[in-house]
Amino acid sequence: MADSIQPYLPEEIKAIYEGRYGDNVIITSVDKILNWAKLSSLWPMTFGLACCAIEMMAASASRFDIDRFGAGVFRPSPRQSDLMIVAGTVTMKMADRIKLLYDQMPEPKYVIAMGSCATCGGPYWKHGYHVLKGVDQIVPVDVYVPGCPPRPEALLDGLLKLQQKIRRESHIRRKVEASV
Amino acid sequence: MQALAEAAGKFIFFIGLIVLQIAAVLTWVERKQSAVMQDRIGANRATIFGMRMLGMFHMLADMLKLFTKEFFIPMGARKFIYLLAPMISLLFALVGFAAIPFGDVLIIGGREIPLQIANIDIGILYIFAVLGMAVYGVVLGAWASNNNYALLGGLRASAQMLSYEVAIGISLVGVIMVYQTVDLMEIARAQGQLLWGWLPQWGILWQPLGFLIFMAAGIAETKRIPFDAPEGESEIVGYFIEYSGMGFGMYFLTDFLETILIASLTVTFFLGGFQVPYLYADGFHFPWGQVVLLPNIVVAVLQFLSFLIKLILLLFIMMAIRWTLPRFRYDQIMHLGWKILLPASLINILITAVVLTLIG
Amino acid sequence: MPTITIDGKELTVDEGKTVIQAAEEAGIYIPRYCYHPGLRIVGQCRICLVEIEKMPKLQVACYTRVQDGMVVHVNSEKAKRARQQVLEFLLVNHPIDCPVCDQAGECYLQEYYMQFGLYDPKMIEDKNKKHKAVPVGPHVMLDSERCILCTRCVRFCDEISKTSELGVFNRGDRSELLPYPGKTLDNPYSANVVDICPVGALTERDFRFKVRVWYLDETKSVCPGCATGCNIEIHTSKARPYKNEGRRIARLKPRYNPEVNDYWICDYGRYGFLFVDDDSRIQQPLVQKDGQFNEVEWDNALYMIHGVLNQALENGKSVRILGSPQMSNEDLYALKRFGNEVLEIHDIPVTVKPLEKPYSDDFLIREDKNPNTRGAALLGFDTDHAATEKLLADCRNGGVHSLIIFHHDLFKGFAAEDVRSALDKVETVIFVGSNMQPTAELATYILPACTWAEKDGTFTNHAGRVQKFDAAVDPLENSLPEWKILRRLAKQFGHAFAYFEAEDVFRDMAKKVPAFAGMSYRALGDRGMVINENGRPSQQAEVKEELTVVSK
Amino acid sequence: MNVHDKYKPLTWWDKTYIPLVIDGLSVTLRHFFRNIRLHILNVLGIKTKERGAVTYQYPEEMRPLWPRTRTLHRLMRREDGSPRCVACMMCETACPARCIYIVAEERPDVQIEKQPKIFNIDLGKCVFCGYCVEACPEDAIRMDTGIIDIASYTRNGMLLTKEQLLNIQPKVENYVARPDLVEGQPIY
Repeated sequence: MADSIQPYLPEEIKAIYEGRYGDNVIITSVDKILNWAKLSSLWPMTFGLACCAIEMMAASASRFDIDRFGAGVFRPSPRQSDLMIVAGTVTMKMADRIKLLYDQMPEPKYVIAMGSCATCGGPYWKHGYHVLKGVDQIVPVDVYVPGCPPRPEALLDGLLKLQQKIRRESHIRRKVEASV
Repeated sequence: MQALAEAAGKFIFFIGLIVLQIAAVLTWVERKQSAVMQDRIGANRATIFGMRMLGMFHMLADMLKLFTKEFFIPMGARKFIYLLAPMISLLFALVGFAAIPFGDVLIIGGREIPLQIANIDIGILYIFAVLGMAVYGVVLGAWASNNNYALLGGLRASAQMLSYEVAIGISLVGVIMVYQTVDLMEIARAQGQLLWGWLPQWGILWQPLGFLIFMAAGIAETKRIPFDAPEGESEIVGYFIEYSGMGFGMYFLTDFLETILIASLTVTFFLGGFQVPYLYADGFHFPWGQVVLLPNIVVAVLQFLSFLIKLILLLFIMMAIRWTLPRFRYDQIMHLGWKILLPASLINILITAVVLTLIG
Repeated sequence: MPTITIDGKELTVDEGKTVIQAAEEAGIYIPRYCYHPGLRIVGQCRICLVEIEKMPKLQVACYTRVQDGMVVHVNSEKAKRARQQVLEFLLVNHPIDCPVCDQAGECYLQEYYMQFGLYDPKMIEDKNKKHKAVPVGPHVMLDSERCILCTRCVRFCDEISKTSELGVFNRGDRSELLPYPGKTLDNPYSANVVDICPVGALTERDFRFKVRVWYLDETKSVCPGCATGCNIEIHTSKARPYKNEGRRIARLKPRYNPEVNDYWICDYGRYGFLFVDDDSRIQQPLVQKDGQFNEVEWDNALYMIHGVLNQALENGKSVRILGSPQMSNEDLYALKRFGNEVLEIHDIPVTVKPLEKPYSDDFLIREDKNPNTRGAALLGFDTDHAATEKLLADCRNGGVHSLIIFHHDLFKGFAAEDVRSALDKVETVIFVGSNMQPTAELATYILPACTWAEKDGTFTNHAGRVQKFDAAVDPLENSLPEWKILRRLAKQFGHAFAYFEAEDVFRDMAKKVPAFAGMSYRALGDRGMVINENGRPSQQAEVKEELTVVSK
Repeated sequence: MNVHDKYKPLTWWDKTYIPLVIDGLSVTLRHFFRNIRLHILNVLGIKTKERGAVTYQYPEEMRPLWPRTRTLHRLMRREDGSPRCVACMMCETACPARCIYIVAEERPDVQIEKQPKIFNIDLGKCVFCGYCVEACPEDAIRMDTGIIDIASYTRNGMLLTKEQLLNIQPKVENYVARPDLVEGQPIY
């Protein structure tokens, strides 16, 4: 958050950034446990768009085994998944479906943009009239995994980075943020 | 009063300590067993104080996460029924265990305590009733979600479960004919008798066909692969697709509980229940004349362990089947249910009748 | 009229032509380095060797005159092999530093190697080291190592610019192109040597390392630098805008037009495009208030201007216009209509004579630095400097309420106190132009106009040749072509000019103005048409396509 | 031959699905018991050559890369530490995703003349086709760093500048001549 807009924020957000929810023993330990649970049980959505999805499947297969991180329970329904791996080219036609699916996911939810197409349009960023120039234009992306398609290790690295991010975040802060 | 305390004690022991724990561990087993079958490692990263415990903690993390996850009620859903449905499911999966005998009798202070939560002398009918009610949770949940695909899944579930209940019922008629009783305890006890002085008369001996039919129909009853058309994960036509958080968690748990229920029923009907070969109330009487006398408490423990081992073995096989077979097409499910299992179970009755008549 | 056969094609050519010219007529391309149609023939590079029957040796096609009954084989095995070996010799001392060479992409060595070369190199000697990156003049950078000594540039300096700055020094494989001692290549046509250099020996210092040539888009245009109206190509880099420090126009190149400029262009014209992407460009309509310029939207600006002008007209006060010969025929015609129909002004001066006499010569550079003075005269504007003087005098007398100035910087044509005293008396000064300049700063309203590179249009050069130029880049920010500004302003007054494209204006003009009768954008073509004083246009110049390297 | 001839219609016995289920179970259970035996033996330290799983446990151990694998880009340096790149823009031209941004400048050394002022690679756009490496006449850009963990939290994190590209430390150990002969390490 830029310092320049700090004075214009509503009270609740200010409280968040002033750390009023941060330095409490109970809150931090609850956060710690809940974050541990969240990051150990990131169930991805069964959701692939293009060639990156093949690599996502490879990541969940025996050689790389995404299940080791507890992220192997691919749920078909957005209601039961925590993580959306946008794997592949996001066409304009697919974009509002992705938005819908993201909106259908219950909190807390995370997005990994996998592959060049999902991160910023990839080879289509200049002349692809049909491709969304990055899925972050419709849903908030937590981790970008560049590559075309990324190797399964790169996806696992993205997952680990996401776990790091979850480890840092505050459940209660997120709740307040969502309510504001 | 004493009877109530007895029942409560058995309930806490069997359902609280055994069944629910097995169900929880089963979520871990499912992941780990599939991993080993597929040359993978499986979940192993969740640590508590640096311990990994073969990924056992992922189970805990899943549970915590499901509890804290947003519980979502879709627009237009029947809120009350929507909330109620997973509980119905869970409830009827749990009450089924009341009729399962997990041991013969335990004598404490001169009081004979049958190791069965409820001594129902029409146990089989009770089981049928409970299994029949299980479909309610599914259909209500599907209908209350206000979602076309959930409703489709519910329809599939009801069709499938009704079809297979017929086969289950008729396959058990053979068992009733053989043991001449509908009391589960009596059936389990009857399986302790020996044929020709050395062969335990387990149900599978008299009813091999019935065993197969019951297993197949039972797996179908649990709605697990290869009969998971109601959940339909690949095409998102499932009765619980709108459920998130703990609602989904309950359905998830129900799945495993039903698996355990079917497995324990199979054990009771066909694998001798709690029977250990040659073990009688006072100890082992081997066919070659040797006698090992044992106190009642040891006998009860042995019987319970026997039940547990058989149960776990059967669960293992059911898990293996779940991770081996692909899903049946919907028409194949119906074909199998109505055209193969039902006639086969009828033939089973016929054969049983003929054999029983011949033997006398 | 000798009849010859080239590669089985029989044709009759003019007496005195050489084989290479005859082959070109037959549509057969013979490679060349030293041969340039605009220069004297020397037969130096030997790449154009062809086989001629009944001649013992291979002959250079550029120097051999055609004779009746000649049978020429351009693509016989012998000729091909000879060309291959000549190319190998030419490349013996070439550094082959194509990655850093600006010529890469339009280099004849590269193209001929791919088409005629493809040999296995047999040379094992070290290459000769020569001078690299020598700035030989204000515009030209010399790299002697890359030179293949075709002497095109030497001949250019001898024959075209007649200044003789360059020469070949030393002998054998130490021969080197250099300027004569004490001389720099600073004649007004110096950058043409870059165009004619077939390799990367001579490169432009302004263009150096900015953009690779294959990123460039080409647009046919006409130089706005003086009344000659040299034909040019505008090279723009649109695909990779981060190049070239954000400059959209990378360079200008002359375009062949035998009627106007042949192959050449002066340096003033070549580097006269820099104002297009200059920082001084006006990007948004501006309104002056207390010495500050505030940006406003087009509609608001035009609404305000309409209010001012309308009030002046209703109160019977005088509104005057100063047009500009920098404007295209279309703009001037729209201005004429705007003046006549909307403001009812019939005397619009256009010319401001600069205080110092600008440089001119008898080749391409003319004294009149405006591209369209002739067109303005044809459209009925007053092209006399005295008319402008009179306008300023009127202003000084307080007889002018509002003055619309197009493009002109009056400080260049009049003494500063004259201009100030005149414009101070005018209540509202409206300036329409592309760049900020001293006159514009005195204005109340400033409207941004496009430069010539951003719009379609035509210029009429000093000889009455109407030539078309195309838009090379999009208008900068909110600038508009003048005819569009006038159309929108006229609409405020309730007059509808039914123009949607510059072509519509031209079509209307061709109908109404006799000098342009019968012309259209299509008929103008690449080389333009000459207006006829009787009102009838001359025939369209014969369009002869230049032969380019035939790609495989 | 008709494709359908290869498939025998199911017999009555097959239609009960019992032989098929047994078939399938025998495969999966064979794997299960073999793997579980190897896992136990590995834990006990008796048999460590054979593994119970083919998994490479990524963060701790990397799957070895084939020598041809294209990974993160890097810019090479000359002996004196200056970039080897001469800003010829071949890579920029060859790049099908247009993820390379080069602006050239003059170099004091007249023998080389040119060097990049800006050399950015936007990994988000890059499709890792390796054309830039193929096109480079100076061997200035390579994709042999062995670095795969390039995930980022922001878009800007994926934009590599000239300085970053020049200072990348390649992980050569990730490359192995014959990765198919290398086995994973068990971690329980």
